[in-house]
Amino acid sequence: MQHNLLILISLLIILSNLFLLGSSRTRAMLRGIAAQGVLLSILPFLFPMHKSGLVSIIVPAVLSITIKAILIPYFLHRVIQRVNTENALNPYIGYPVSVIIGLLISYGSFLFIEKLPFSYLSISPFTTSAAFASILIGMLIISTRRNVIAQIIGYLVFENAGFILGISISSTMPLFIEIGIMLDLLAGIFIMVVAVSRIHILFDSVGTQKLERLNK
Amino acid sequence: MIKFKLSSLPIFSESEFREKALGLTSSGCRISSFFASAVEGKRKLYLVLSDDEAGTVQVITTQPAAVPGNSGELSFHTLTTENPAFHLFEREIFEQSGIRPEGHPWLKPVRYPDRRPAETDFFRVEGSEIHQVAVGPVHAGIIEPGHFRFQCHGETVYHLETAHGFQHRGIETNLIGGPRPADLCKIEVTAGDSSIAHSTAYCRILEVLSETAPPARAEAIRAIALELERCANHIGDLGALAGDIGYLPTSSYCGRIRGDFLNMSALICGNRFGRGVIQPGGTGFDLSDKIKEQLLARLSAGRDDFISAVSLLWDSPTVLARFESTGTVSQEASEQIGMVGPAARASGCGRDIRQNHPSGIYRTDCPKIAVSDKGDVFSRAWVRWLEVKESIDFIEKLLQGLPSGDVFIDGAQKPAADTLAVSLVEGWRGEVCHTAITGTDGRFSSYKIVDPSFHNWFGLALALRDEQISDFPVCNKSFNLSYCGFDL
Amino acid sequence: MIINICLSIAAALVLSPLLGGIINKTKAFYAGRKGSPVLQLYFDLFKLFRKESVISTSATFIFQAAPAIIFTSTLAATIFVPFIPGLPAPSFTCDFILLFYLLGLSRFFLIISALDTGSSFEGMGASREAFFSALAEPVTFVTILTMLRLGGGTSIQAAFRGLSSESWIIIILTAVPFFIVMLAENARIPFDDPNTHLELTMIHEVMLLDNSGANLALMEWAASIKLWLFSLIIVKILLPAEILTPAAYTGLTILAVPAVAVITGTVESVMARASLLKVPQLLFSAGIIAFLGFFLSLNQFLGW
Amino acid sequence: MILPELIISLNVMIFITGVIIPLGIEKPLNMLKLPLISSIAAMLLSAVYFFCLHNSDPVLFFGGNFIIDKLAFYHIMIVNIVFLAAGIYMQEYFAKSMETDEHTAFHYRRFSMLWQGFQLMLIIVILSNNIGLSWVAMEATTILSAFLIISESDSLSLEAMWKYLLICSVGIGLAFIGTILVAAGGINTFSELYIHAEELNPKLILFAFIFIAVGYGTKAGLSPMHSWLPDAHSQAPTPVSAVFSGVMLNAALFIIMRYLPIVERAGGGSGEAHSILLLTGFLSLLFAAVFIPIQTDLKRLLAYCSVEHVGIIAIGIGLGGLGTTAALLHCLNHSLSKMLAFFASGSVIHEYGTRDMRKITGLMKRMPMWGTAFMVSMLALMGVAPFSIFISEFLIVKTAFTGGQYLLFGLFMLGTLAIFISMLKFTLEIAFKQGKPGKLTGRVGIADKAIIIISVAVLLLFGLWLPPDFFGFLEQAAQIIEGGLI
Repeated sequence: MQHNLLILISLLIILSNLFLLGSSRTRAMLRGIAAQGVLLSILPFLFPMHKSGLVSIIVPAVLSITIKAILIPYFLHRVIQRVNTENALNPYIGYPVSVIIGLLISYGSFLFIEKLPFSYLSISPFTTSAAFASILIGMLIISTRRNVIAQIIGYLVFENAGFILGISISSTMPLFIEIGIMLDLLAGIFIMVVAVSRIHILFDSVGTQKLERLNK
Repeated sequence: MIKFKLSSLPIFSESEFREKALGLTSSGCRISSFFASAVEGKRKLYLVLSDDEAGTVQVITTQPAAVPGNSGELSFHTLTTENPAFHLFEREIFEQSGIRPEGHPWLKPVRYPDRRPAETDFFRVEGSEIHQVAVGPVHAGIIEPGHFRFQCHGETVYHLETAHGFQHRGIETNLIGGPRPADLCKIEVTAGDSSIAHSTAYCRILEVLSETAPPARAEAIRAIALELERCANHIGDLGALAGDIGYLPTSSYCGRIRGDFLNMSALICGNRFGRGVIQPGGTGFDLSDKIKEQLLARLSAGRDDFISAVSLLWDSPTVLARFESTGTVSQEASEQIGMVGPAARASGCGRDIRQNHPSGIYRTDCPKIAVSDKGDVFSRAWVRWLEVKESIDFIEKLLQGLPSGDVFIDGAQKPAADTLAVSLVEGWRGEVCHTAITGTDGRFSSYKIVDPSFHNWFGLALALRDEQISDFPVCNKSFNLSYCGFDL
Repeated sequence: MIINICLSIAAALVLSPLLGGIINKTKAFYAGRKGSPVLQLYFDLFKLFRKESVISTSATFIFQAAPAIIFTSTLAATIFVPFIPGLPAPSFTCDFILLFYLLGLSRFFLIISALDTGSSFEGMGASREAFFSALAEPVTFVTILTMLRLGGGTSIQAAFRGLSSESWIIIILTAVPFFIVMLAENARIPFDDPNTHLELTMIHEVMLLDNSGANLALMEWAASIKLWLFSLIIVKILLPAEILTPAAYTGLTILAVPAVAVITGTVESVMARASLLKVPQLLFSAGIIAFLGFFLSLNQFLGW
Repeated sequence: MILPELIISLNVMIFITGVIIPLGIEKPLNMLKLPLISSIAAMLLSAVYFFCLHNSDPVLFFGGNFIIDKLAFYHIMIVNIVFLAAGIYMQEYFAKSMETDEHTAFHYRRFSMLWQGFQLMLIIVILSNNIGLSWVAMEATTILSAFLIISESDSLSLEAMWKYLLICSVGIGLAFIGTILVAAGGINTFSELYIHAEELNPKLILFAFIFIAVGYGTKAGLSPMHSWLPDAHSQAPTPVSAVFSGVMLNAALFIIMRYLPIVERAGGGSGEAHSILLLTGFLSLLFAAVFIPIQTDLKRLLAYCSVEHVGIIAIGIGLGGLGTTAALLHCLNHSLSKMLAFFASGSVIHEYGTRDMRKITGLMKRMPMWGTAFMVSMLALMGVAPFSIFISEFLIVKTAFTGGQYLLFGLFMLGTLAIFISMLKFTLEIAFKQGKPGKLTGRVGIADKAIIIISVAVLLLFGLWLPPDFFGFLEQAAQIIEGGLI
């Protein structure tokens, strides 16, 4: 049962990644990332063997659902409302192509996960490979999207991957550090959101093409 | 509403008129009406310009010159080539009076294909892969007749031309010689869903010509009726928009809620479309306290229903995806062709007669004007959503602060002689402009109605440019223009 | 085998018009209305069969022959998806190709009969139908391939045999894209709006505009048989046969097919119809899910 | 041993009060005094624990989550020195810009609070023994310092901030994954990990180290993830640029240094981790060598120069042995000279009103004091002989040469030479090219003079004569990185 649940959640995470890659609308992406946050908060309950005591299971779960599924999507929702973001910002790689790339990445991580040195640590290769695919997909979103909000969401995908890995292969972090990690993430996103509103005020756009004056 | 003594209106020479017309339209004035009229046998052109910034209305006139060699025919140099907003007005002038706008690029009849010798074919895009799709005048739904001709390349529309005139009733000619008591009934069915707007415009003409001011209570009731009409139609349209994209919940709920709002009109006057409410000199019905309470209760229930039904639309990503970026009219295009009403406000042109040229109760109080800037189907729906909420609040405010006193004052039936009067009303679809000219006997020698549809049909054509032909129904519904208001 | 074929055909003929009724009832429920009776489509068919057909003067024999061909080829396709497990059913190598090609044949005649009328609306509908079905076809075949990969055979029976509760992950990744294909193939929202009266946006309905009387009845009936067939396949994917006795399984199927209709009705109620430009994207997403299932089936990850 | 806990708690308290107090202050100039005061206090405290602990073994405290050893102490010193100097410089700098800018008290309050939080987090990074805590504090520095960049709020600095935020967050995210993989074995402190290193899975640890090196390397400005650095350093206000270059890069490298002995011990001394550092170090050097000659913006030049020097430090550590000691020495030298260079260029840019090097000419005549500081610091950064950077670079080169790594030696010489030539050209043109006549009114306060004189003196002193005690201290610190003392 627990094994099946892990498979299901990994699968849903992969599908939500593909959804994020394929959706052009930032609001839709927001739903996707909030859904991912909910999925993540189930994970701590499925890896009880890594945890000592109920508190160390419940705290990460509660933190993840409040921060990743509620607070961060709420911040982003507010900023999307404020900046009225344009959806039609052509990404560097088109949506269908990036979904196909995402599919291949996911498949690839299924294939190769056993060859990586940490596969023996995890009881569920499914989860680990979903996490590994998320790392790459998050980076793909960050590097191919021209919309700063989409980039933030890519960063969140990437962070979620860290969370999944953390939950599924290691657990030795003291609780206060896990809380610190979550608060860092929250503060980071908050700062990014503030930056996005400033970008919007200054450039009247949240596209990154206007953020390309500094180079060399 | 404003009136001018005919003798005080200077008659410009054609070149002066041209210069003035182009100068004023390029400096912020909008064409509200442009027509030809024969007073004392002399055919003149009257151009009614409204300045939204200043809130003023100007009328300039000219006497077109005779065509050399043909003593009966008059002509003037077309203004369309300089300002596209004149396009349809000039075609109408030619059709109605025979005064030829020389050099007009597309001098096709507007309503009567056989009245003047003219081009009657549709504009064609050439090319072996271009095909035409003809829709109407008989449609699959229960809607008015009108013909649409698409020039398509595959699914993409390159051009849409609309053809009207399938239900002209000759309202304008019928009104000449008035005012007569029965005329009000004709006015009320000019565009059946805008009875209040048109009858208000008509009554204001009579009132300004006879210098009678309706009592304050009547003005408040008029505004209530006008806003109820706006709510009912906007709600109906939002539902129809949802229906067009197959989103049933909102569609069926809005159908019912529209009925609720129509019934509120019926509560006032016994007629769901508000026939008979507006009378020259006031209103035909008073609001008893009981009716007032009932209206307030129904309004608050109606608002809750409306908000919950339409919120479903904005919460549904598939709906937003369908609405957004579909049928976009840019602000620039909207300004250029002189669009009015919610369609113009959806493109970012914040013009609203209630605010820019207020009359009646709107002079002291006015609902907030809703503006959106994308110009797509979503914006047009969103503007309506905002307007309905504003209107409901406004009606409640009016009901609660209803002035006391009479609702009718006599004496509006005797217009002054030799006068031109203009009245502007913001109907739910946009600016309704009535212009009347009285002769020496104090009877109408000319009466001109411009329904907002007249301004906006070309906007629909622009919205369809480079869009999918399958988007036509939803674009059409987002404008929801009147056929009979156009055909008159 | 004959019994099974007869049963399949009989069930398709008798029960299929029910599905449309259930979908409409569900939609009416979500819209807060009472809705038409569940048996409405039976009444409609009965009424239409008693009416005479009016045939356009510009139409040729193709237009007249098409309804019969469409009806029979759709009906013939149903025999490959037996209604009752356990009984011998027609099955041979690559019969799934025949199944989908029979449906293809009916679609082909639908398209050319629409073109035959010479109406510009029907031409547009035909071109849309051809385009979208071309996009839906690969998705169908990928899902079938996924099932065949597990079943280890090359017939539809083998495909259904391969699915078991062990492979639930594949079942999900097959059923979801197949459901999307079903919506596309049967002209449901978000691909097409079966209730609209707007000729310019229709796909399936617009092709039937010139049909009337018995011809229209045959077309409508064929459409509901197709819906029945797809729903039955979805039920077969979701309910692996090995878990129950044949009798119980048959009973469950009879309950499950209307359930698919209810789900379809729900989807139609909560979604708006997509812009025609977005339809390829939707089918593309279905394809992506189908491919994910296919990849998983390749590597037998289920053993992990 | 209660002492370190007490001192660290005091240190933290100072900054926390420092962060809170600005809320109650109205005058911008007073708000800016606070960072200075807390820096001085931190400096005094670090002096106290230096005297108590400089001869003892590493001290663990707070449940083993913190550690003070020589390596940490050395870096704490650098942090405190640079922050103190920047705190002093800041007073004059903002007093000047206050005359022209329309910044409100809000900006200065925010600046003061973030600045102190930033310093506190850097100290925690260095004192942390827990790999998770290191990560948390490092990420916190990113978040806190992001808004320091846009203190001069214009579109370019906003762009720089966005890049900094996004690229560094991703980098730190990678480091997080590395951290998790290291912690997978169930141990999460540096000291414990080192003790049990031989029981760890070498492949896993190396794999994790790649993530860690790339991740923290991003924050350290190592190629190929350095692209945020030139933007952020050039757009930030000068005191911020100085602490970014002088401290933050070091702190990020410091975490990599902490991991290095663990990875090497787990891998049985295979040297793979060192090779990774060598590779990224040389990449950085190469990037800097390519990009420095085409710069026109003075602060961007300095920023690329930071990429170069971080690369050199990485190379030094990568070479090991004497190279590690030299790299540690280089940390201090680079911090001091880069700090001075930024201070000088900040004043120059303010007086000339431009950052375009082609428009800044005749500096020595027009602003003698800052001109001298600029000349000295630039020469030091180029690695010219009497200054201390020459010594550390020389030691690194020597390590490469004596170790028989001639290819590395050649590459290093080539890279530094290319940078030397182009920087010399820029410096000479700025300093001596005939420009507009007339002195500029650039005031140089007493404090500024003190910074200039002390820094130049230290740079010269360490260049001419390195105190043996100090060198011995460095060697012991290097031993920790080499895997000797823990």
